[in-house]
Amino acid sequence: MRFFEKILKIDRRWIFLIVGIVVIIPLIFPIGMPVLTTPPVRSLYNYVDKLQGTGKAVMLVTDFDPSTMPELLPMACAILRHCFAKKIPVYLYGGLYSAYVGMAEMALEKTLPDFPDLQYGKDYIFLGYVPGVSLVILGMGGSISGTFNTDYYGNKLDTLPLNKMVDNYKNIGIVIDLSGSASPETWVIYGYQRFGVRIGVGTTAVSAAQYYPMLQTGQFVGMLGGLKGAAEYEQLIKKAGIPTGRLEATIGMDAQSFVHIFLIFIIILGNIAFLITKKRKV
Amino acid sequence: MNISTDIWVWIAALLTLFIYSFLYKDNPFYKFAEHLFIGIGVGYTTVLLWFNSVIPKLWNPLVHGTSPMRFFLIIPILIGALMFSIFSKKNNWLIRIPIAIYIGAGSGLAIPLDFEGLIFEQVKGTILTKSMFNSFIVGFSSIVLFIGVIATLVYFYFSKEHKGFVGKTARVGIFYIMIAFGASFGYTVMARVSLLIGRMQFLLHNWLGIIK
Amino acid sequence: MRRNLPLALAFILGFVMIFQYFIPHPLSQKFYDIFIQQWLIIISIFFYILSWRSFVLYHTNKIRRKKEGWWASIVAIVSFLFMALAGIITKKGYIFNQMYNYVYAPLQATMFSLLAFFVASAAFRAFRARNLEATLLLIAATIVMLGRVSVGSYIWKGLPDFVEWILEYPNMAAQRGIRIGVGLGMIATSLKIILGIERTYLGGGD
Amino acid sequence: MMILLILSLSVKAFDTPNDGGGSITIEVVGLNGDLKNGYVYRNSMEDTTFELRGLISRTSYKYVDDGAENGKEYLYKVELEFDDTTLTLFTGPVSAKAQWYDPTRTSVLIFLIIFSGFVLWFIQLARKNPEGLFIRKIPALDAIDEAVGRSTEMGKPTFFIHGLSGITDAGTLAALTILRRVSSKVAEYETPLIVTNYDPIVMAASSETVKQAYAEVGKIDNFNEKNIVYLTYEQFGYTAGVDGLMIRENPGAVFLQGYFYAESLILAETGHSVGAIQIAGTTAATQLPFFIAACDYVLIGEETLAASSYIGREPVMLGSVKGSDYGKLFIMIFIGIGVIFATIATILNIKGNSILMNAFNTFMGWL
Repeated sequence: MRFFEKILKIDRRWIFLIVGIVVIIPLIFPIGMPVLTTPPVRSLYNYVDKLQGTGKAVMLVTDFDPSTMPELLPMACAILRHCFAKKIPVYLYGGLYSAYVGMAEMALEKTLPDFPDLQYGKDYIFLGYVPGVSLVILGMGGSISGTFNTDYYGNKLDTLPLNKMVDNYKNIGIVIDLSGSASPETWVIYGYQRFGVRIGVGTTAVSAAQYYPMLQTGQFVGMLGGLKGAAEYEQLIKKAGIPTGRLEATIGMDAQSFVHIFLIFIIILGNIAFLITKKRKV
Repeated sequence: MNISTDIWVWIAALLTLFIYSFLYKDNPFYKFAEHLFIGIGVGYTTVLLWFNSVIPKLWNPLVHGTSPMRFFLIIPILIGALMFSIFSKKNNWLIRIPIAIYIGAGSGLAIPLDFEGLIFEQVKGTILTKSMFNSFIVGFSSIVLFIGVIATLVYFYFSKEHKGFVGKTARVGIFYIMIAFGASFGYTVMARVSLLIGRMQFLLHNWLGIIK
Repeated sequence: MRRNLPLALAFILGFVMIFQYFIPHPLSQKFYDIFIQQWLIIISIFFYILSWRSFVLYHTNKIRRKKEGWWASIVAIVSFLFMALAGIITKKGYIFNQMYNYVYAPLQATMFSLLAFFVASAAFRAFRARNLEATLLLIAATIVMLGRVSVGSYIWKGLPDFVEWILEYPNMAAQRGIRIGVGLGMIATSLKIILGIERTYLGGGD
Repeated sequence: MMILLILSLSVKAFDTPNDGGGSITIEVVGLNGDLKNGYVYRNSMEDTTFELRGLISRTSYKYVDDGAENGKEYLYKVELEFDDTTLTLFTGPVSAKAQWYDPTRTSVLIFLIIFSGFVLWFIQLARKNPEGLFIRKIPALDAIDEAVGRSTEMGKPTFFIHGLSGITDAGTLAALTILRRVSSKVAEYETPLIVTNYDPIVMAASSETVKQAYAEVGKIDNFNEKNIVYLTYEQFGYTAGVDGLMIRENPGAVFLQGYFYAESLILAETGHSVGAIQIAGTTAATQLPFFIAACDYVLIGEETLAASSYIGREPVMLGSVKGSDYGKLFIMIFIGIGVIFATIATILNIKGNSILMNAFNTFMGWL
């Protein structure tokens, strides 16, 4: 029974080492454990899917910065792939604050190579940063080209064919806000309640809890919560036969699951050791 | 393998490893990264202060402003300048004036906002649970919620000894608190692991290029 | 004077700010804009003087005394000056951005990610069934951890829903109780400050 | 059909209530779902042209014109587009006013008066009869002396780590009270005390507090200002710095007090790894689980705030704790009555009687 006493006194650096290994291995050798999809993710996916052929666009907003990138960037990629494959026009909007635009750029870099026949200006438009936050959301209710003037690359918006069809929320099927902060609420208040444009949300695992009430009241069409939400969306597009690239969230979920299992394992092991050694002392 | 050739990526990667080396034990690499971080942190807040406060609140109105109101800005400047009294042995009590102004105004602002945010919202949420009595489960859950809030409040009741009925209720309160802490702990693990995955993907993808 | 002037200031401003909350009139809004948005921010700029003074003193002192590891203090001071000047002179230009993206942000993210390791070691050590309270903590944590990953739904299909239930009811109940208690305690403290009963912030003495 | 519609429709324009002025609300009364568009035009009565202001909301049938000047009179014209016809209605003159009292905040005012009443009343009582006040044991606070004592026996320094909140946070003030207690103990035992700070003002207050405590036990010569350390105004920079200091100075007792964010566990685990006794206290509900897991003693939420009363044992402070307790009692009773009322209202509502339900909803809206 010496073994259990040793376990109780184990140097915590062994635990650190195993956590590190458990995260790295699935990243290098992905397993792709299946992920069950949940209703909030399916309803968002279905809503986007039904826009195919209607001419209505998806506006994808990257309201996040590097600190929440591991959870939110895979969502951006998965949604972009979905729209690109189904030829649903996309407005990719680099977020309400200036620090966020790099995230949108990164999402494009990761997805575009798989869709070589896309035409910029016709299939998608990239909007950069303009100051104003909620004023920008309000402004787009009137006119997108009036609010932004130019796209991220400096082209005049009214010269782009897509923008001629879609210049305000009337022809935007859904705004999907990916955010680690409170910005989805701002979109609901100014976008949905004022102009009636539907809002979908992708958020971090920690923030997801606070948005459940708004999901229930239908203010959000659907929600992706954390890495798991992103992984579910990846599964849905994979099932639809869309090129998925590297399934970052799904692979991340492998690592995530392993760490959770490892944690539960050491908690149980610790308790067995604790109870056995306690009994022996009595 | 497709190792990065960008010097900045290398810097970021090495600094990442320096911080992780702390998990093994303290060492000069960690010490370097730690002090670099502290210095950069002070520098960064200085830059933010400069562009978000000094320029828009002081420089622009005083230098480029035209409104006659701008001369009133001298009042907060003088009050703020009392902070310099800390350098004096005799008059360093003057520093209490800006602190008192700050804390007095802060307290006055906080009182109604605490009522709204911390008390009313929580009280309302406890009374109104969604679609009560629609089903047995929701009704039962609402009772669980109600008992929990009351019992936790009893635990924080300081001026009664925790004996008898009060003691038992407070103990129920502590049970709720422990379940809540366990649940929040388990819930947060996920987000923390995501962060580690993010760093590992940076090392393996952006730096070493082992994974695509 | 040394004590009464600060107390009087806290008293007056505290009351004014409470009244301000109930008055929607433009005069009251204007007061709020000028006092809070401008004056208090300007005053707080000066608070940073304290921080720079202490930062520089602490590190120069180490360097001067050649205390063990004094070289690190040089790193701190140099990086502070470099970052501050790079930001201000170039108006947040290229070098400042690179420093932010490749030095500051990675350091921040890595420090943050240490949590993944510490969560594991803390869970291993602390989650032991010592008594009823500790056992509840342990069980709740384990169930929620399982329910958050796909393995959980293979063990029991209802697990994710059950986890949601724990979070939404028992967890919420305790969180609410804690928040209401903290709220009342904070309001009481604020009242005591305004009335001059709580004087800790003066640092004691007269 | 059309005539009926015209007869039953009207437009109201009124000063938007409970605001700082500058706003007029236009409401269409008697409308149901089939409105296509409703345009609102405004005329400042100085000329004859009406300018377009905006659209009537299709859910609330209202438009709020935020661009009105206080005291100036306006006329409004509303054009309502239906599938088969368009109606034009006029209303006014109307002007915007600013109010001196916001009635939507009455509930806050009432609670504020009740609660302040409790606190002041018990403070007054405590002044008169200091013996009559009881406050329950708070184990974590009793452990302070033990922790400092053990740290001294091992010949190790004591660490006091402030959280990230500023001086206006009640938790920071409570931390300063605890710091005072810790530093007078440390001064007695003549062991080093290191205080780490995130906020410069808190640092100034800490420095004064520690100096004062040393002076009170007659050991002012042992006070070393350099041990009140300011690190950086950056969350994880601070964390890195405190971790480094802890590992190198090897404290025997660590106090983590104030408002913490995610760094809580990083600090507490490092403190544990050097073998220190740790006493944590925070009002941050989200971080308490991590302190519970990694520290020896934890002040949970309001316990931190009650600390100043518990340590000082000053009647005035104890009185305020009692006042705050009565606030809790009041809230418990309020919630209890609310839940019973809501239950009855719901049951009646199911049976078809909605009077109570409506009263209840109105009340909750007011709150």
